[in-house]
Amino acid sequence: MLEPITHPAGRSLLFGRLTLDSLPFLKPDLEGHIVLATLVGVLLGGLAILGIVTKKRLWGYLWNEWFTSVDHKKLGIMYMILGTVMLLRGFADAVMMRAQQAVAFGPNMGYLPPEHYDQIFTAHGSIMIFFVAMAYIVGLINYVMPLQIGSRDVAFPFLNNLSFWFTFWGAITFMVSLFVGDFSTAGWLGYPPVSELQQGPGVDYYIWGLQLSGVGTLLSGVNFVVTIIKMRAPGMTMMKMPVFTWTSLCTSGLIIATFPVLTATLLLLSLDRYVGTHFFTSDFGGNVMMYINLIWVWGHPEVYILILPIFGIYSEIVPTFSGKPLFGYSSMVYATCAIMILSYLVWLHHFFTMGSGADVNSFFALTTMIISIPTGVKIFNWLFTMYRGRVHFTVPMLWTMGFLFTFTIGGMTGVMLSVAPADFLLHNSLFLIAHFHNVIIGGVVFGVFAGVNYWFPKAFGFKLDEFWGKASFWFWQIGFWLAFGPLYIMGFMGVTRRLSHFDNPALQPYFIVAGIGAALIALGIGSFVLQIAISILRRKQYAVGGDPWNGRTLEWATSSPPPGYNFAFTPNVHQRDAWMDMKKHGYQRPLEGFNDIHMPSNTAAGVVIGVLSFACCFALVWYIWWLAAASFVGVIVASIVHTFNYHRDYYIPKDEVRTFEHSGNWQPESQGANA
Amino acid sequence: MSTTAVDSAGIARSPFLCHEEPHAHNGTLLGFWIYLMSDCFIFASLFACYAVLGTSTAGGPTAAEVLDLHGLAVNTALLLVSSVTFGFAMLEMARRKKGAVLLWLAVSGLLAAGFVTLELREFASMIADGAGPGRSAFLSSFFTLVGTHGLHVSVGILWLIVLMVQLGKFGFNEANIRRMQCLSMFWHFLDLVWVGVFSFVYLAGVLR
Amino acid sequence: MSHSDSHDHAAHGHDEHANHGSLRSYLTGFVLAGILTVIPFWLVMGHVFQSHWVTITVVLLLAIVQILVHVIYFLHLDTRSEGGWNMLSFVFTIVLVVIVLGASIWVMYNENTNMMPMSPQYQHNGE
Amino acid sequence: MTVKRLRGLLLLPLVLLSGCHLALLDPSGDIARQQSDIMLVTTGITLLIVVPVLVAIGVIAWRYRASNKQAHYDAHWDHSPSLELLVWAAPLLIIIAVGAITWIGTHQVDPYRPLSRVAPGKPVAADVKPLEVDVVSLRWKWLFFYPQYGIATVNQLAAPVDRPIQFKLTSDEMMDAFSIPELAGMIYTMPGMQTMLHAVINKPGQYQGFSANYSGEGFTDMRFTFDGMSQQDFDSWIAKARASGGTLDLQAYEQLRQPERDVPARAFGSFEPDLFTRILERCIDASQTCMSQTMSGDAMQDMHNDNAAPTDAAKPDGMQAMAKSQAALFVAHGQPADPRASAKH
Ligand code: HEA
Ligand code: HEA
Ligand code: CUA
Ligand SMILES: [Cu+2]
Repeated sequence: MLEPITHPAGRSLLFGRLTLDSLPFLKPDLEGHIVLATLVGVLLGGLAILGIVTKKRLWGYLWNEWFTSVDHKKLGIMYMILGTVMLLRGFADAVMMRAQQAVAFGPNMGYLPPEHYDQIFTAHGSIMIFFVAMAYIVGLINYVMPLQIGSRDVAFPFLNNLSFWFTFWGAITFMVSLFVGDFSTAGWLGYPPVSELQQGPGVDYYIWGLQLSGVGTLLSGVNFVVTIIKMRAPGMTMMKMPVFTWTSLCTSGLIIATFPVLTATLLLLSLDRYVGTHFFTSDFGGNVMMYINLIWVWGHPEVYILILPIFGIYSEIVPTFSGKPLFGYSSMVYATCAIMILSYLVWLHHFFTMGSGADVNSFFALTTMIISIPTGVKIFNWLFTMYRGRVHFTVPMLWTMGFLFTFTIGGMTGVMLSVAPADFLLHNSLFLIAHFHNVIIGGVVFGVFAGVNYWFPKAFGFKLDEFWGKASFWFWQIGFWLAFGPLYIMGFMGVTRRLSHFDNPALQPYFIVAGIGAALIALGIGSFVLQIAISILRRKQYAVGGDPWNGRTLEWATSSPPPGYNFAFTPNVHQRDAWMDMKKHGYQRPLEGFNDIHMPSNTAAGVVIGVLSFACCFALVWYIWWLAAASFVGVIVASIVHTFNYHRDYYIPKDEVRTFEHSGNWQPESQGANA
Repeated sequence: MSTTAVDSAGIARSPFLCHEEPHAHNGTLLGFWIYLMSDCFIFASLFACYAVLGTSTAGGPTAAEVLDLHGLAVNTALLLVSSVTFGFAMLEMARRKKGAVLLWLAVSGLLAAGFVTLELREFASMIADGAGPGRSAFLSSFFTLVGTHGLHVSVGILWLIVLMVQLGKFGFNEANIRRMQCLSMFWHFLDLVWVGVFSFVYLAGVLR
Repeated sequence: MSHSDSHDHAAHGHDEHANHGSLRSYLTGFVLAGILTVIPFWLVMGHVFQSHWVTITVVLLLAIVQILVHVIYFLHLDTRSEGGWNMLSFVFTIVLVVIVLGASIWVMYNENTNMMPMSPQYQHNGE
Repeated sequence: MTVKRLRGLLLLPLVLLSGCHLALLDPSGDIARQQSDIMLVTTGITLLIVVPVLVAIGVIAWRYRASNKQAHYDAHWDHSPSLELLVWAAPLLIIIAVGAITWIGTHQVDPYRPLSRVAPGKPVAADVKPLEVDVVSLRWKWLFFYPQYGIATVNQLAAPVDRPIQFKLTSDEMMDAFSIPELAGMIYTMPGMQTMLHAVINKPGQYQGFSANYSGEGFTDMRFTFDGMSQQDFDSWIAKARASGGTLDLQAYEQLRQPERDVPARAFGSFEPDLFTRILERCIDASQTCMSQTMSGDAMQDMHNDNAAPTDAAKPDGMQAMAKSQAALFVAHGQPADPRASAKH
């Protein structure tokens, strides 16, 4: 039975339900020691970083140039860094699961008791989706999209900074659960009754972490839509927009239409947990199925939120390296819009087996498979872009090829799952796990790598190392199939997901292969880190100018890295692939005649509101009511104070613009062609 | 075949660049509108919950037993009138009449405050009668939906007060005008949601 | 962002593209909304129709009409404001909200009749 | 038959490799077999387009590599109406085919639908009554009632070969999924709700059953065995269960519902008759009102309101009316059938 958990017994006024027992690293068992070691590591690492920052007097720099920055490029990079740090956490979780499943057979219970295994897959799933994949996507859109439309920044630069801090503190909320209290065991979607019944702070960490980052994501979505609608360079009509910008628009539209549903659903769950309402309880008229319905209204579009901008990345890379315009631009745009609308019509395919009737099931099965039509159109269009082209297999293109191959198979297994009668057999099996890692790794992760390799030179002025890039690709590609191929097979044996122990020893070889696969992926990640490190060391040697790949869209029209104002003169667009058009017509960059440039100023409001919101959420997790109330009031006061600031912009004097335009990293505008 | 021309000052002019900074279009109003659209989805989720759970009374009171249509009529009137008085404030703003704007804003705020007060009294009396949000799924969804709307109205009132101060201090500068336009949208939007609430939750609710 | 130092936006009202309405439009809206509010209250409180379902249907239809009245006369939505994007986003929202509401109700109704103990099917099978 | 050949092709290498049975590709119950057939046929159809795509990826990449100066290079070719028609039409055709099969198949193997056959070409004989099993998922074990035989078992299930089985399922507290891959596709179990599954086992043998939906820390061990047996074996299995004595009454159930992991199989020779209903309606505790009573209580209140508003004719006592008319249907057909299914007959 669900107990009303708001009664104050045994709680202190000052610390709520937070006691010394809540600190797992004080426990004298194995788990305690592991957490303690991690904590010490994190603390030492953190102190080391703080020390270096202090010693090198970087605080002022970090504060002025990064934390309070409203520059979309810096925020984009901060998102990418956040994603990478969280990726390490997510990957650590994945490795622990793989290791457990490789050994836990028969009498060997493995090293993780179920309570811990359950926390780990929950954390892995939610961190990977919210703080790795979403962070990368918002980061890439932030960095690239305003450049592609020839704009100086996004429509609401301050809001952009605030969004980042919400996401950041959401991630911190998840991380804190490692050391203070425990985490949810209810899976990445937090299904009741598990999420209703689990006592302690775990589910509350999950709820409030997601609420924080969800608000951040929603605000980013609004920001991107308005940016794309309002801030395009003159002449860039909708049908002349780069495809990545189109997909960013559609993804943002989906964010606006779905994240509020997530917010509402989690709100209802927290009301059940905090004030004893009966939305999803088993008694008093509550209905679990309603939660599952609502969470998938958000959850399914969410996976297309992830994949759409990635499709955009491939749509930039393929034409660039095939030396041809994108084939079937308008088909591509219509397909993107079709996927956006359709993705809102299919959510029930995640619970075919919950007992709905055959009419409902077959309706949603059909809407689901219809999505493969526009997706297929995209695949074909990329192929026809390469057709009659001159394809250069650079690292970004290599990732793209890996994607085409892997994603097509993952998509096919998705279609298998969408056949409702087949899903009655396959649902919740390892086949499902293999399907979605197949589309997420083969689609989203490969795409992020492709995008990072493609735009890194733009952001930092030097290319990434080819050799280690290729090594990373092959480790990932082979590692992926080793890690998830066996899961497809075990799916056919009827092996279920989320198991921490197996009776049947015949399964062990499969899990060992899967573990080896994960190890290869680890090498892939290692190669990527090495790739970055080596490239930084050789940055002089790898230095490039504004247009290293003979690009087609406007982001390549400016310096690498671009100046804070992006473009000295706003571009005037005549054609699709505007930059290619300019190059063809012998465009010369002007070196005189600059104007003052109007820019938004930095502000600390985002940092302050972010910190206060985090304090509020932490207090809510631990029932520290006074702190929750105080920080909530703080958030409101800070927001109001911020609105009294009417001076949020400044002008970059034309002399400064002139100086940069004469000194920036431009050189190979002409050499770029033979990259 | 360079298309770059050189003008009288000897500066290269390219057809690919805007040598005058193009007119900047402020996106705040559109952005706020889109935010309102996203808010629709929060309400849609809550309406869906009420639609599904509204008859799950678990042996507790039904909508017909606890909902007070007379109070509802008063509440609805308050909100509708405040929508129009806010409109008057907007019209006065177009004529730059600060005093009149502040007066109409105050009237709208008071009407909304009356709405919230009545709603809170209705809630209090329901809870006192044992029909609180924890009694049944129906009541949970009722309180959450109506309460979320009420919370929005309360936020609107707070915003209105802040904006009155800002208008009083800084007058009709560009930012304040825009804020008035946003608040106006917010205000009318809440009225619009209320149409859904009183029709679906109350009027249809007591008949289900 | 006030860049009033460059040119005075307030003076020519930058957002003129948006329709601000007039006294007339507000009053028309008010009267229409009033009427559309009074009718459903009267229908329900005066027990005008025999069948509850007829009443509910009429009430909900009137609500939809009234929402449109608000959108047109109070929110001044038309196809021209913001280059049509307001309208487009509104239509997009309506379509998706209808999907969420409609499909959720359909799905949940279907599942409830299939499995709730009070449903007729259960009454029939479940002893 | 193509399905058979496909299956053979798929199974051969994997079986050699594994020593594990790919239950989903070669199941032992008719329902699972139909589901598996649908899966294989639809997969075959999608492969018609997926394989060419995979081949094309390789061929195009190789042929148009930058170093191949022989290949035709056309830097401006970026659209072609006929090709664009093709790229929309080809997947559409495939989806039409897959969709049609899915639509029909979904209705055919709807778990609520009583069986009309026990194997291909073997319709259910008119005099055969399905075996009724009432299933409850507990933390973390399975409880099975055999109302026709008066016994109950924990974590063991048995059924005679080729006799239709009608499962009614609910859950005590968590949300689980009743799953025997060899027998039929899974179905969720939820507290306060009753789902249904119709299935039949065709081959004798012992199979694995488990929960396929995560329900907390004991979920991993939430397994049971399912035995398909001949009628004689089944009869003696029942007899043995009866003989093992013990009554599953409210007290015993209260004991049983306590969370436990890794629970051994056991049997009860008898059980309190309305226990399943009380579990389903969440009134194990005498202090709780059963859901259908609450509901009829609600209905009473509704009628009361109707008096206040005397104009109503079609008010939800419609619900009771419907129940009544179905009761009539029950009498007429003399067999307990899903009303929707009987409409389909
Ligand atoms: C990026 C993420 C992503 C993407 C893109 C997809 C894409 C698809 N997914 Fe996937 N899915 C997930 C992430 C994703 N999925 C996740 C995370 C889950 C599980 C969540 C959980 O339970 O924890 C899931 C679960 C999931 C289920 C639920 C299964 C279950 O729980 O039982 C289903 C069922 O229909 C499904 C179907 C599909 C389909 C049909 C597509 C389609 O969009 C695929 C379309 C692509 C192609 C088909 C390939 C290319 C096309 C061609 C080459 C053209 C020709 C092909 C044909 C005509 C067939 N997915
Ligand atoms: C984005 C989503 C994502 C990603 C990338 C991964 C990656 C991996 N996952 Fe994933 N996983 C999920 C989402 C994801 N997973 C979800 C939603 C669940 C379900 C949870 C639940 O049941 O509730 C799950 C569950 C899950 C299970 C649980 C199975 C079970 O139910 O028992 C396992 C088991 O081993 C597993 C393994 C792995 C492995 C080995 C990887 C590895 O392949 C690799 C790890 C990947 C990385 C470390 C890198 C990611 C890199 C990038 C995103 C971009 C590149 C970076 C830069 C360019 C800087 N995952
Ligand atoms: Cu500037 Cu209008
Ligand atoms: Cu989905």
